[in-house]
Amino acid sequence: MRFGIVVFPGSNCDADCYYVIKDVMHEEAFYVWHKERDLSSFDAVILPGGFSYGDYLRAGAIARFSPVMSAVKEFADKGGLVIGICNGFQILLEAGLLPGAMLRNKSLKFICDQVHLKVSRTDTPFTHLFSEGEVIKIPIAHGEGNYYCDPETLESLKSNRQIIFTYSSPEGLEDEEYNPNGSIANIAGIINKKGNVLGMMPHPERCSEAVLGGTDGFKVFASMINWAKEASR
Amino acid sequence: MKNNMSYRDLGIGDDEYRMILDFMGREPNELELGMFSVMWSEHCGYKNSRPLLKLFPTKGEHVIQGPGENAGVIDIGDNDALVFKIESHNHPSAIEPYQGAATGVGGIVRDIFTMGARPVALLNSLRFGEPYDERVKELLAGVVAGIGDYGNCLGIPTVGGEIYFNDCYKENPLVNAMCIGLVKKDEIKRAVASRIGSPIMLVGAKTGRDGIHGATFASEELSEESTAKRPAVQVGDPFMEKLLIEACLELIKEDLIDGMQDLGAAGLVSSVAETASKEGCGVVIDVLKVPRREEGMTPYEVMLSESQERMLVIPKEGKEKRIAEIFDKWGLDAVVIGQVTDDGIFRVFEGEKEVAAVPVVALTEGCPVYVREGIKPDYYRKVQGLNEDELLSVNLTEAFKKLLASPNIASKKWVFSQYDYQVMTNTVVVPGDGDAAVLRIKGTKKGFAASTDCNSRMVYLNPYEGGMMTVCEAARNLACVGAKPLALTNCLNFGNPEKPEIYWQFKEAVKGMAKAAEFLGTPVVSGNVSLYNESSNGAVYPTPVVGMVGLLEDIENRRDMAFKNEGDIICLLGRLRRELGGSEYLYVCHGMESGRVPEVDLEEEKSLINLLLELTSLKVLSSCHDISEGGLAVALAESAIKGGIGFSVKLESLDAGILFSEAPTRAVVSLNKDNISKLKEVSSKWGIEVHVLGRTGGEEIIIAGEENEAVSLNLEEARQIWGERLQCLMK
Amino acid sequence: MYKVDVFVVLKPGVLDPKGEAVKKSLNVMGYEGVNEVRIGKFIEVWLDAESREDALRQAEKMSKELLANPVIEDYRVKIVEGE
Amino acid sequence: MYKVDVFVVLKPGVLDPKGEAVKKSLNVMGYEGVNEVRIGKFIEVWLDAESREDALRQAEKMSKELLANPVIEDYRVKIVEGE
Ligand SMILES: Nc1ncnc2c1ncn2[C@@H]1O[C@H](COP(=O)(O)OP(=O)(O)O)[C@@H](O)[C@H]1O
Ligand SMILES: [Mg+2]
Repeated sequence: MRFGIVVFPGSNCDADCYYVIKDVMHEEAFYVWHKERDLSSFDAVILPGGFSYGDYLRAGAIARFSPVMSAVKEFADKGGLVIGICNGFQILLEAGLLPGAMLRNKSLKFICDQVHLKVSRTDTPFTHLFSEGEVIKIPIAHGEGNYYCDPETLESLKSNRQIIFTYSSPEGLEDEEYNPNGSIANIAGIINKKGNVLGMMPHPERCSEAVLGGTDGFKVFASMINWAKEASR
Repeated sequence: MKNNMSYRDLGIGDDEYRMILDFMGREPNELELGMFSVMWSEHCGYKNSRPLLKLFPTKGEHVIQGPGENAGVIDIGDNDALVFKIESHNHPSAIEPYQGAATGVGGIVRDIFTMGARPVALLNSLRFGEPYDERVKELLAGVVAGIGDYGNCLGIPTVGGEIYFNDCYKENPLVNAMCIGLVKKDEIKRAVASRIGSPIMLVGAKTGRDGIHGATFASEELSEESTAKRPAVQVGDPFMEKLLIEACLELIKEDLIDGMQDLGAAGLVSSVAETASKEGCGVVIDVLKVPRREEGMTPYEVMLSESQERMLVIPKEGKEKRIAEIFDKWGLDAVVIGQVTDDGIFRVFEGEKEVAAVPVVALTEGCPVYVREGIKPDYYRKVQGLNEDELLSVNLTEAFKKLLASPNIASKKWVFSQYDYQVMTNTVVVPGDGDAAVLRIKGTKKGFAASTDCNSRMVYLNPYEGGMMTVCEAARNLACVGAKPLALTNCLNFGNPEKPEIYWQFKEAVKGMAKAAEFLGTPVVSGNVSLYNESSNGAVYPTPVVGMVGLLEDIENRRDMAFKNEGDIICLLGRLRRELGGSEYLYVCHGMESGRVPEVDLEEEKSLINLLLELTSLKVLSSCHDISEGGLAVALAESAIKGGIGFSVKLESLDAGILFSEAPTRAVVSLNKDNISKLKEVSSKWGIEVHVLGRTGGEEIIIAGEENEAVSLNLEEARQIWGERLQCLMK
Repeated sequence: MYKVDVFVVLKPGVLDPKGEAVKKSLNVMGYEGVNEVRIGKFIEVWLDAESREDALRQAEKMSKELLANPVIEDYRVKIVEGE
Repeated sequence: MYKVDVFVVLKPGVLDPKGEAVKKSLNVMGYEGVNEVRIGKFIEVWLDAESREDALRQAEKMSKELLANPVIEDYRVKIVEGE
């Protein structure tokens, strides 16, 4: 399976994603410079974490004007799999591929830590190897991960089952106490209506190998690969 | 005469001015004088410290590059090398904590990729006043956010460091940043080997009036006067730095350049002089070619500006075009600002007009060196006189709780959770989990570990012993996580060396460090000196921070400090010691910072390290944690809290000394009972005592004596006291 | 050349944790009368344009496209001539 | 209750990386006439005060003490009554 990993000036998890796809998942990985306009040769596209354009002004605000973003839209419209991780999620929001916006963390501080997530849907290309309601442990590292949307949008996210990951206790309790950044409804990751574009703040690429202290992230990539293989069969 | 007035304002002494006249053969103009003033400042010229730095051992089987370059380099096998250095940004951080600390990180990162290495880890070493004062908290919050934001944006994990609080740092905090880079041995860039006629390119940020005379400023005591003449504060642009890293590393991969030089203190003057001095060349620069951010800048301002995120690049013959393409790809402007010449003169032009001409050697090697006399300070004798037997007795459980709550001991999670310590997916022992950070090296079985250390109270009480202790602690920390200590970098933070008492501290500490580094086989490969750390309250404690780097042949053998299993045996490796001199206990429970510093036995330290390394390959230990601040009791508690497992141990007697002594060369380990005979066997081979103390398990922390007395505390309560203290203070 | 000031503020109803924190600090510092603080951006743009109207039109457009995020922010544009 | 607007801007000569990045991006987006962008803060403060003068005096003081960082920033205070 061919993964395109978009590199914006200031991306800094591009190499981590590349490593996971190539050396951990043993699939094909390619860097895609942000000036590219064609993504048609890929089966999936990753918008990696980092600080595109320094996250100056607002996280993801400037990156969304990169030429590659029209290609990402087109790719997504045709049903291609797109995953935005951390800064990638922020870019997807700014670009309007996913609804809502990111505010500064409620603590006003950058947070690097391990959190627990509840996987609330397992019929998506990104989560179908998880079990329903499974709680996973995963690292976060962000300063602007406080997800916000207006009440109507939240309603529609809920009714369309677009909320995929929520911050929770190790037992799966979605309580404010386990919300690291103030996100509305403990939202950590959402999907588009069509189900092929996922944005998530936590970093699955940082917990895909035992040596890093956890492997729950592995299943996100494995789900994508598995789904694509099924689809092409 | 005009110059006569100004040279003193620039910090140049009368004798120094006479030397300048000799070099020049005439009166220097203002720009020339400015060039001397920054190059001959302590910060650039090391005029008070050079003779002492010569005491350091700098060679060893792993050393590829010792001091004298932008950073040191060590060989870790398989064509891999580690590049590292530590640097201070104390004075800028005192003025503007966020930007001061951020630009400190920016500066040390440039020193690393200038050598051709990819920066892969950041550490730091911080000192503040006690965090009960609003201004101190502001400084602390600003510095931590500045370090975090800058490193996070670059995508370089900040994996370790240390932070201490003592009121001697209240007005003059210390902010030292360390960076480690990874490079293929055959891609290391050394001295800028300049070809005559080679163009000199400047790339990165535009030049503004920031930080003019920063180097001179860093070489003076902080006073109201110095605050008034402080330079425009430099603002960091981590995004620009990230682009520079990627672009410069691409130049190296394609082998397009002879060399690179970062612009740091003293800006263009220093980096251009360094570029030329390596080969005895000269250089011409046209200030009009330097892209500027502000209008009406004079040659003086352009040459001395300390605007951040700039690099000089010396292209290989005929590669200019390709270099320009790569910079263009990254959205960076690179311009040719001058050329290497053969006359040994540093010439500055403003268009057609020559505005300065100074012999390069005068600026570099010409810098005067001062060998000063030290005097043993009065306090030294006084503090040795403490009689520990005369201390009022305290409730040991209460003392234990107080220690866990001391900001110097309590968890530093409030700090490191603001640092992205996992980006690059190499960090396998994360901050707080082990005595040192451990990172894997992808594509190999290997890993490296790093730690920064300095117990400045000990150094204050006895600079020589304290200096040795600092090096030993760093080495021991590495051995605790399973890494073989290889080499060190250091940042010597002291007061005004012109004061004989300070010079004595400086000299004694360096001697102690040199002795230990030599003995342990961990040479000094790089470093930095920060003097004049004084305020109206006097000098800071002598704080010679050591950053040490070690190697793990097999990353699977790494260890952390957390107890792993219920029912493991807990042992002390090393002697049961009772000396309380310089301990946090004396400070927290008796308000004293005094006493005789516990002696370091270098032979024993080396044996302990070797023992820990042998135990690593034998995989007999479940956890390992060295004894430092807070002594045995705190070491045990930390392992328990980290592992979420209580313990019960029994000591031959229960007293403050045995619980809280910070005597070095000791570690607390836990292991399966089946491994105990192996442990004893190997320990006896290395001549290190093993004391079986008790077992892990349960929800309580229990330290019992022979009689019925015991120190006991619920594990969850201990976790709360220790874990939440700093967070509460910083709310 | 024209100078345009762009004010970007959080929409009413969008929580402003930074403003909230500043308010609390001010209260603690003795400014007890402070009831609310909201923190937005003040963006100064210097641009060449054909006319005052053109400058304003451009500023409006760039605010909508880039300077403000319509999901969370409102903006206001004000021309400051003669700079 | 009074409303005071506080404008906090970087001192002239102090680097503004954010403004610089926004400027470049605007140029690339087609706003070629944009010569410079500087990004500051726009802080709205609602406070009870005895009088207009008192409100202004308080706002000045809190700007100096907290809202602006005097080492790198300048500020300006403007009262907006009747809110
Ligand atoms: N305390 C020290 N121990 C060892 N080497 C040192 C020490 N202080 C400075 N050096 C070395 O002196 C040289 C000059 O240092 P510095 O001026 O800080 O370099 P740069 O200009 O690259 O930042 C470097 O090679 C540095 O490693
Ligand atoms: Mg350098």
